[in-house]
Amino acid sequence: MSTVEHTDRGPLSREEMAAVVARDIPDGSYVNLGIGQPTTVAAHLRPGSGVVLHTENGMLGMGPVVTGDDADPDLTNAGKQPVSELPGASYFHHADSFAMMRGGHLDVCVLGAYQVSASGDLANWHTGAPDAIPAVGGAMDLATGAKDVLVMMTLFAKDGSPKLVPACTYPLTGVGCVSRVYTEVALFDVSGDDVVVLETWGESVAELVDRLQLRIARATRPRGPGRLR
Amino acid sequence: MSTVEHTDRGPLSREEMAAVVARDIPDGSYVNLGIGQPTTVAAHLRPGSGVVLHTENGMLGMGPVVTGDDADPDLTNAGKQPVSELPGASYFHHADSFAMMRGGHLDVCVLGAYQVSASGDLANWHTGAPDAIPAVGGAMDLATGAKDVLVMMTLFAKDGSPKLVPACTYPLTGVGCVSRVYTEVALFDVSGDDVVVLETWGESVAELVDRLQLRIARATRPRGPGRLR
Amino acid sequence: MSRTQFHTAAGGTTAAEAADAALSASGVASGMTVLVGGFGMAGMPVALVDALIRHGADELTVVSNNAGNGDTGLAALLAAGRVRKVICSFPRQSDSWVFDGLYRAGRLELEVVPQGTLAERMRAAGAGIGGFFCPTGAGTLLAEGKETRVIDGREHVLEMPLRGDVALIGAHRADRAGNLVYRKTARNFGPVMATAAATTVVQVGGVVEVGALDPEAVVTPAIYVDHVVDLRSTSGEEHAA
Amino acid sequence: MSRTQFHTAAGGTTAAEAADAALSASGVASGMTVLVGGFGMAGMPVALVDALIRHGADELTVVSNNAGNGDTGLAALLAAGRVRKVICSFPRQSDSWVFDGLYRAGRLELEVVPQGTLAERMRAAGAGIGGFFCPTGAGTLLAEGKETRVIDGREHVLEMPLRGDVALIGAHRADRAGNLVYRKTARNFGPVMATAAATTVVQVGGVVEVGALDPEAVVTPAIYVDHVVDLRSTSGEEHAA
Repeated sequence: MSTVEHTDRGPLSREEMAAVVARDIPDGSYVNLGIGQPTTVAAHLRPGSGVVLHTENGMLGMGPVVTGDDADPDLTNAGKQPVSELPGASYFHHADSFAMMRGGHLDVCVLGAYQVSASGDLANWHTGAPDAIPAVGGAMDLATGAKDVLVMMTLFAKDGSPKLVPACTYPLTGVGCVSRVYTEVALFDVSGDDVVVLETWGESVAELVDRLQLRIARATRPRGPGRLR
Repeated sequence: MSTVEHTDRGPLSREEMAAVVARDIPDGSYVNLGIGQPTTVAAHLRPGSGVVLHTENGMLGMGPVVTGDDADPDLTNAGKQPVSELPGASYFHHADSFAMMRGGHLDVCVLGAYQVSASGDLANWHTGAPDAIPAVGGAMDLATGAKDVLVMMTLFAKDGSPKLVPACTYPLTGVGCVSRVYTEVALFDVSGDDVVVLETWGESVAELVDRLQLRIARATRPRGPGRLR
Repeated sequence: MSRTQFHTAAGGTTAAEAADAALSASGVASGMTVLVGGFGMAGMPVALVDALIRHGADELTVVSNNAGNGDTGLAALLAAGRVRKVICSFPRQSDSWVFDGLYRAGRLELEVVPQGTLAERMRAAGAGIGGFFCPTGAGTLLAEGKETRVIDGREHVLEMPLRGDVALIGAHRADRAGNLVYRKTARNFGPVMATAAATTVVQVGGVVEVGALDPEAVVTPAIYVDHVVDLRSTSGEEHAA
Repeated sequence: MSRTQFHTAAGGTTAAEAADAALSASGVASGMTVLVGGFGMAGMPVALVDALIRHGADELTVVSNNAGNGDTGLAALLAAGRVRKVICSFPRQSDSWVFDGLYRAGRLELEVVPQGTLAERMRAAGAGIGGFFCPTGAGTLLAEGKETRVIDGREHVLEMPLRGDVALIGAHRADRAGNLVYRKTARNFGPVMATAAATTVVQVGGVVEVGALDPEAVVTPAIYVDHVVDLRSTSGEEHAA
């Protein structure tokens, strides 16, 4: 079996999750990192990987978040934090930036989620609560446009219910758009007909299946670092 | 009556036609001059008029045609002749250039024509002959996009038939898109319900109506230089 | 016809007075749709929004990526009761209390549009495109009531152009011909909004002579620029633009 | 993933060999759709078209503004019998005798598209737009057989995206990251075609170091650029690009 079960340790920390996502991003990819936890992936990209970061507010070649005197109010990421510019960067306006995204030119985007379904549906923009103010930002465009959409989330909600579900109960961001789901206890591929578990941390596949109440297949071929397909 | 009849002289020469078109273009207009005779209008624009020339192959602020050592193969007009760049020019790609046109941002374009109908239909791209190779270029985009489409043409074809007609017999370039028709013997406004003759050269309105076999109204208000509406 | 007019904070005129003059000349009026540039504070035309508040036009539809932060700018416009409807991608922010309160009180209409669709709908308006099929939002709440079509096996949503009567945007520099350049990610919605509005008003951090901008590097050609407010102070220092 | 590869005419490699290497690496093959940049000779990727002829791929669909001039470039590709169909706005020119002859002999399929629609259809392909309504061509022969719709009182034609398998374009300079700038009106179709093709090959008059291009002035970001052929000769002189 090619599914890797790390049962000799506990679940991943948030930083470890970011490192696992970074590990899987192919060298030379053009990548958009969503607001929040996905942003932490940047720090784990291997120097020399040639990964180029896109920010939907109009830039390729985005560098790390900066603070203090280096902060430039005209140079921010999608979370409106000041960032830096790397050599080889370019700027473009919002329509061009989202054309780049929607046109399928980005290799990878990493997003957070409330729920992901077994068929790769994503729910990450709206709780559906009656008093919630809906705010979508670029989430639907990112979910629709990138060649591979990677989700980073805890596998269980605060109430203990799974967030990888047969069908999303929250309003959708995109249909069948997610490739992989990175959680603290397991890494899933949801791009095919079956949910395939590629790796677990702190528990076995058997234990996981019990907790998830979801049909899950084991991987039939190994997928090493830097390979999403 | 506000129609001006210049019966004390002959029809306009080609240069005089260009001068009349130039006379009518409002100061500060953004203008596209079509390939061929319309190009001659440029030389008659009043210095200081502030008219800015657009060429659909990606430039605002186009200067005159240049020859010899000044010719730059990377800087041409839509007719592929070398041109110059004026101060304040800008370059953009083809999609942006035609967005500018289609979006209604150009004030005026001047085009040649095979035929114009009484309701402002334009035919200028295709003779419809069975062995003709169709070639439309930017004609349909220009006809559709500019706020005012001015046509420059002889009023009669070589066989003596009028080119301002009740309905075009040649394949159309655009429907109801022409504002004015400048010919060697008369200037017509075709933007409204009636064909209105604004000015004649070398014959009277009465003589013209006889030759055209078309319902033509006289102008009821004066329209001076630099006014198209 | 669209020859750019310049409104300069110099010779006894303050920047605010220059902005007021531009807003007045723009013809902005109650009931209009106003496109407001910026992504967060980057590219936000603060001086022009302040002038819009002083102008007094109300019953406005405001199109902007966000719906105001803190108590200034767009938030102040909302607080002053001038806005009937907000069209944006992301109203909910940590400091969007003005919007949140008005929305929850039912005093503001909200149309949430995915950020890329928002940009593309304005691009369509500027480019004379009557509508476009777009996969973004297909199968979601935001496609409800919209025409859809499966193209190449994928569901698309028909999105319509989004036009403004007036656009208020920020840019880095204008030249005397009216051409604009932007600075870094402050470019964002400015170039698209400039094409999508009948009248475009721009605040810039300085105006340079014709010829000082590289024609290859002009981002917004002068044809899209109606009014330029030069925020450079008489002392030669610049305000942020 | 798309990291730009460079093919340089230097160290014993001729420009033609560099172009051949790029065409080979592009994966161009018989039956494909090839987008060819240029408006007349401005921006025409002559070295790449010559390499395409040497490559030998046939049954091609060629998308370009014109259909070849004289006996070189696109005209030579047509004369060599490699093209099944031409999609262009303006095939008929004073020196388009190769096209004219093949077309009249029924040996070439022709799709005439208004120039702006041609550009916008490729822009749609690159931007992930599934189709768009456009007023250009409404009520004319070129709208026959196409879906139409009246929007805001005006008839529009539904136009579909136009994708390429490979784009061959000319630019002025690339940097080592793969970003492109163009020169004057030689920009024309290049930036749009680069977005519309699965693989984009560019000939440039020189490659500069990363950092030598102003990030504000980059016209085609490296994400759209797969192969760069540097035509600068070993002597340091440049060929036209």
